[in-house]
Amino acid sequence: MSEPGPAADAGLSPSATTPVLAPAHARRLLAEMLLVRRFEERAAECYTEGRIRGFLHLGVGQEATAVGGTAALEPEDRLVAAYREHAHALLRGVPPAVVMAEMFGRSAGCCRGRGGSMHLIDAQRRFYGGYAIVGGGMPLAVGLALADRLEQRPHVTACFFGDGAVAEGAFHECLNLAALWRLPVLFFCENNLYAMGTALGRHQAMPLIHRKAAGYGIEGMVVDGMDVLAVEAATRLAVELVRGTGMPVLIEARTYRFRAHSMYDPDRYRDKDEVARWKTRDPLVTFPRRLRDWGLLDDESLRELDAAATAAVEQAVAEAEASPPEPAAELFRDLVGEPIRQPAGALS
Amino acid sequence: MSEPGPAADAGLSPSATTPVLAPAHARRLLAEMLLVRRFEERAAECYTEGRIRGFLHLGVGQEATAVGGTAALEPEDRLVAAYREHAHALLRGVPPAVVMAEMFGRSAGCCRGRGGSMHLIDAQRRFYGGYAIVGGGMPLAVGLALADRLEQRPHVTACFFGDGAVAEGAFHECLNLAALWRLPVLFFCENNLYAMGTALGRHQAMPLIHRKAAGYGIEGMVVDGMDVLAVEAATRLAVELVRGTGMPVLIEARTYRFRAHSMYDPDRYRDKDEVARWKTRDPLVTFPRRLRDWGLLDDESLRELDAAATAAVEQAVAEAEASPPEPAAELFRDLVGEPIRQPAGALS
Amino acid sequence: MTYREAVREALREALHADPRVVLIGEDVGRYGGAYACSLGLLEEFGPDRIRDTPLSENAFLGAGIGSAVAGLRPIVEIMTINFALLALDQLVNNAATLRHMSAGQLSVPLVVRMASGAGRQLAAQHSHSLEVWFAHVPGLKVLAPATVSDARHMLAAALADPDPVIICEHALLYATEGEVEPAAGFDPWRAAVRRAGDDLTIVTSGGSLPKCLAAAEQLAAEGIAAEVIDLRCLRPLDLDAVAASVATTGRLVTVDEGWRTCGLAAEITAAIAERSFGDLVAPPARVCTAEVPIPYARQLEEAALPSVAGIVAAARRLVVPATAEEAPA
Amino acid sequence: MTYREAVREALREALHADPRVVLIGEDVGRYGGAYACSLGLLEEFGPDRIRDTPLSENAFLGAGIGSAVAGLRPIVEIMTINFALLALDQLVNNAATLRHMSAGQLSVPLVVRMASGAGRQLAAQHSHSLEVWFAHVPGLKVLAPATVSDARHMLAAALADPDPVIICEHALLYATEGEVEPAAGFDPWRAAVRRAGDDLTIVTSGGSLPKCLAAAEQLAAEGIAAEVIDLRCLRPLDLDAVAASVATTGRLVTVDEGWRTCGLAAEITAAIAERSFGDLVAPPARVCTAEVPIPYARQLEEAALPSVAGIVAAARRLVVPATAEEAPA
Ligand SMILES: Cc1ncc(C[n+]2csc(CCOP(=O)(O)OP(=O)(O)O)c2C)c(N)n1
Ligand SMILES: Cc1ncc(C[n+]2csc(CCOP(=O)(O)OP(=O)(O)O)c2C)c(N)n1
Ligand SMILES: [Mg+2]
Ligand SMILES: [Mg+2]
Repeated sequence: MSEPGPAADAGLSPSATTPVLAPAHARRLLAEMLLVRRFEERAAECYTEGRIRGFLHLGVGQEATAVGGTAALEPEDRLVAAYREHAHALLRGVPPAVVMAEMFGRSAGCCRGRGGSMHLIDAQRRFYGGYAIVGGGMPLAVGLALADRLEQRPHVTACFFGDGAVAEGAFHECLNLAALWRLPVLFFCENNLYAMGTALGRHQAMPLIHRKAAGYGIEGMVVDGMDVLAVEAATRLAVELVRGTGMPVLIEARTYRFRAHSMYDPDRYRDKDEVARWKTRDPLVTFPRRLRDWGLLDDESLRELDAAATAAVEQAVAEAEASPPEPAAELFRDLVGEPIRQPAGALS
Repeated sequence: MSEPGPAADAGLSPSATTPVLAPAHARRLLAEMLLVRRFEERAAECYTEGRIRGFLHLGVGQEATAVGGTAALEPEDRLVAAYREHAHALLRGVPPAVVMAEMFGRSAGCCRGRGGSMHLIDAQRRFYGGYAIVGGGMPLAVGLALADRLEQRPHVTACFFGDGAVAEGAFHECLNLAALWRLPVLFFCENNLYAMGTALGRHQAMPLIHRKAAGYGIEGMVVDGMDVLAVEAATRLAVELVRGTGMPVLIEARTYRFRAHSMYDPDRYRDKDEVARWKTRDPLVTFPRRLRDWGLLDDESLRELDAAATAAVEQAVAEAEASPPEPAAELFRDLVGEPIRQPAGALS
Repeated sequence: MTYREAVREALREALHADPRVVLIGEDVGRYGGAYACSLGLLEEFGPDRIRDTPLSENAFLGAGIGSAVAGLRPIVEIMTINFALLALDQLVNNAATLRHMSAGQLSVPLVVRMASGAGRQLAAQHSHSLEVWFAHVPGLKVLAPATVSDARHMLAAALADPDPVIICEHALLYATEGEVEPAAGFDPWRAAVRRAGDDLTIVTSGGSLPKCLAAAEQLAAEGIAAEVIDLRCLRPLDLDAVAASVATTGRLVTVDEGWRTCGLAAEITAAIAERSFGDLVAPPARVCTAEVPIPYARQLEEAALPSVAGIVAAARRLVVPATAEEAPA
Repeated sequence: MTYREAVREALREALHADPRVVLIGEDVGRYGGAYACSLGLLEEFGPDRIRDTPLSENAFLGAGIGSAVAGLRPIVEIMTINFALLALDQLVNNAATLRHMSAGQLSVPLVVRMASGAGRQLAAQHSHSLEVWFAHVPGLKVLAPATVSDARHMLAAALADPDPVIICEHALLYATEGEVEPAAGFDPWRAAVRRAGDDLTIVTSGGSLPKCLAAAEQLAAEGIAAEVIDLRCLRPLDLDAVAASVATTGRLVTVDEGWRTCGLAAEITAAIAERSFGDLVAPPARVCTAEVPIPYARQLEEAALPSVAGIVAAARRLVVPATAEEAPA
């Protein structure tokens, strides 16, 4: 795969292109990618130190996909992700300290330490999690969109999942259901070419995931997931389509994770060369390079942006560390809700 | 849909066409359709009389699909069906009396009365059932084919299912798995345009089922399921393809059931006109008509064939009736098998 | 009215009472429901609210969860409990966990209805009584209406609950007739004494209630007064009611159409053995379905399922030798 | 050797012993198994026999069933019990029914392995102990190797069985070290007394065994002699072994990592209450996981799971007041 130059942007619709090229917007995208990267690198350290436990799945290398894939969403749009979702949480505005506190098992965590890395949830920011059963979030996304459609709200529900999830029955059932019911779901496949240790070609008989959209009568798109501008532009088109037609769209972003599947994974199944080749396409390298080429960034501002990201992450760690562990005595909190109204029968 | 004339057969490959046009073969197909029809009509009577209980799903109207779809199979090929499978059982050679006895709950039934109409199984005839969970037989078919592939046996496993099953996750997972593993499965969709009361267009966002094959990189075919010759020819091609390439094929036969979904179904969801229109395409009417046009059948031999079918069914009912009910004392029979060998560890 | 009509009336009432209520499931609309529980509702409430689904149990149950999270009050009908096996991931991993796991941010006010049970010669794949599996899972509530009146009122109570509630309707009950009691004071979360008696306690639920009442009638003729308790709610269990009865009778028979081993009756038996240990004067007993896949043939199916005769025999065994040998404490 | 190595050796032995044995599952090949149980097997036996699958639990478990029916001896690995929820239909409706429903025509000599349990801070969706669900289903057998030696030998016994056998390996055990006993006379279908004692009986299985042994050690220091029984096989249950112990001790504590209500411990408690009623001198007790979705944070997870202290406390409660008040029968 050769890196697309600026010419690749020519294919974008004007509405999609214009914001992409605005200097402030470009810097925002870069800042977001930096924040996600620095956050995850720091989380890995915390894991090694034993401050984070359980499973920790990092998206290092996939930042362009996450940043581009969320940049086109409105604040009121909804997002459902899988377990590799630190980026999505941060990008929807969940404060880094809140995410970190969650992974530290603290009361200040978005789920008060009940969920950890795989189950970040922030309802206020319309970030619905964080699902650890592969494909398990997809039906939920369909349901969120159903509610919006029936209540005539204009929101889009973005549903992020990996290539591995495509093999699950849930993928098929959900695409059919969303298409049949004309629900505003953006199905976003972060195709990092591996489901754990299983390469795409060894889990998909027909590995062009975007083409599977045809089986459900909906639009499918594919985009270079290492190019944040391309991802944003494609997603913007897709979101416009979803919002405009009310129909779901399937978008596939081809990307790559630089690190192992999780902190447990010895990563024996990938060729070192393959990883190295993909690292040459690191969006944290290629995007700043392009911005420099286009005169939108100099070394100084890159350093500043990076320092800001690092500082934000340090601040998050410090805040998380300062917050108290969720007390064991709170184990039974939020197990059942308060009755929300009298039974209709009892009222009559 | 207009009825295809003899010209429609021109598309067949010679190997497929030749046997189809042989008078004896044509008569066999007709005899089989008659047997299935008369058997099911009689079963319906027995149900009304209370001799058959539980669910009884009739395929009346779909005989051309079942007969054509099984005519191309070798005796050693395997077959997995759903719960509307009297036809498939009979066509694989399960004696009518054995099927009837099963539905009467008698010891002479193929499953000694444990399965009933939905679970006809005859391992010796490589008829593996009879599955009542929609889509539930499909993984099993994949497994049968896996065993054949690994043991280098040349058999094809034919897996019959309805249009409703296409929406289930199992369909998707199984097509991908069979294609990925290059397994000799013929996925045969008997598309009768309804899943219980839900019309195809109200359960499939993209209702051209054969096209879904593309999502798995395999061949998909569609055929007029009311035309037994067309179904046989298409299936013969498909089976040749499966056997030759080792790859699965998806075939969709468009057909229609003339009766309700089951004996419980008041059939409120279909237009009487629609049913009437499809009845004009009754294969038990159109096929004899064609054979007469082609000089392969006269009224006398049709009467004879029909009488033979009716007699065979009467004989089956009598034999079934004469066989003893499976004793309640046998409830725990065949619950566990005999150990098939010593634990490897214990031997060493 | 019939149980089926009671369910239908309850659905209609709920749909009228709250525009956010939607009914989602296979054949709930055009067909009118596999058990005709929703007949006429499509015409009355339209296809947006009475939603026929493809055969995709996992997806549409999960969609019910998502729509509940986003403010609807969905009633998902899984045609029968047998097909719920395909949707357990959504039920257990999403519906049951989201409130707790999100620390109260999300709630899943979802009602799932399904027909359950055997007795209609539908064979092994269509005769399950897996209520016990749901009853095992924290975060779920499980109701089992055994009477027409309960069928009429439980739906509203389930909809009033902010958390997922599963309602298992035994398929053999749909055709039964019964009175509907007034809704005032209705509380489905408490067990009901369906017949009073002080010789032994028969605990049951759902489709087994009629068998237990028939058995109690027979036992009465023999001079044995059985108290019949209908659990009504299978999670959380109203063990106080059972313990109170056992405090009087000292004897417990639990009747459940599920398989015996690790079934619902095991929990009742265990809980009473623990908390009413001193009250029991005879070993508790269970009458359950034989440990086989339920067969089609009538004589085999009957042999497999709990029967009135089996309940009577179990009760008699407890009472007769025990009264001969020792008196209640 | 470690438990993990024991599983691997057992797999290797089985693959050598019978060419019809195949290993099917997510990441069993290239990755070497999520828990490294099959590391090196792909290289040794090739991709036809060590089959990586897509994420399609329902399909590949069902394919295992079909391949068993057609003569293979498949070992299907479901990476963890949590994902088995997606495959329950195949397990319950096909694997468990086919022999009986076909009147013995078909058999399903299938082994399904899976990691189970909590304790690694994996939160609610990745911490299930649902063995009890399998143990409920006629037609299935369920093994739970709690020791390295059992992990080494149970697979062969499962493969020797003509019917579906599920092996649940508690994920926390993989790293444990232990001796492998000789295979001769190995019988996984019987419970094992892991520690003798006559004051009370502690019944447990799988990942809870180490906790129970630690508790027994503590209790011994207090002068309470606990007998620790490892069930090993969760279906069929070896209740004879439990009853025999209770006949001596008169006291029963069941420890299980599943949730309490309708869990495995309920069955043990109920069965012993029924058959050993006269032997019990104190109410039976259960130590199980708290009735919540298991949380991520260490302090919360620890509070939810059975603990050594909790087992000791339960045992002490049974022994101390009981011995004060009444003597064993
Ligand atoms: C249903 C299910 N099966 C298996 C797993 C174990 N597992 C966790 S992540 C994963 C791979 C998923 O790959 P993909 O969907 O491509 O996402 P990625 O990890 O690449 O982001 C597997 C097999 C799981 N969590 N859920
Ligand atoms: C998993 C599952 N869901 C629902 C049902 C109830 N049901 C039985 S048949 C049927 C319709 C199936 O339609 P199709 O696959 O087209 O087969 P057909 O009946 O038309 O032959 C339904 C919904 C079932 N048996 N299994
Ligand atoms: Mg991936
Ligand atoms: Mg159909």
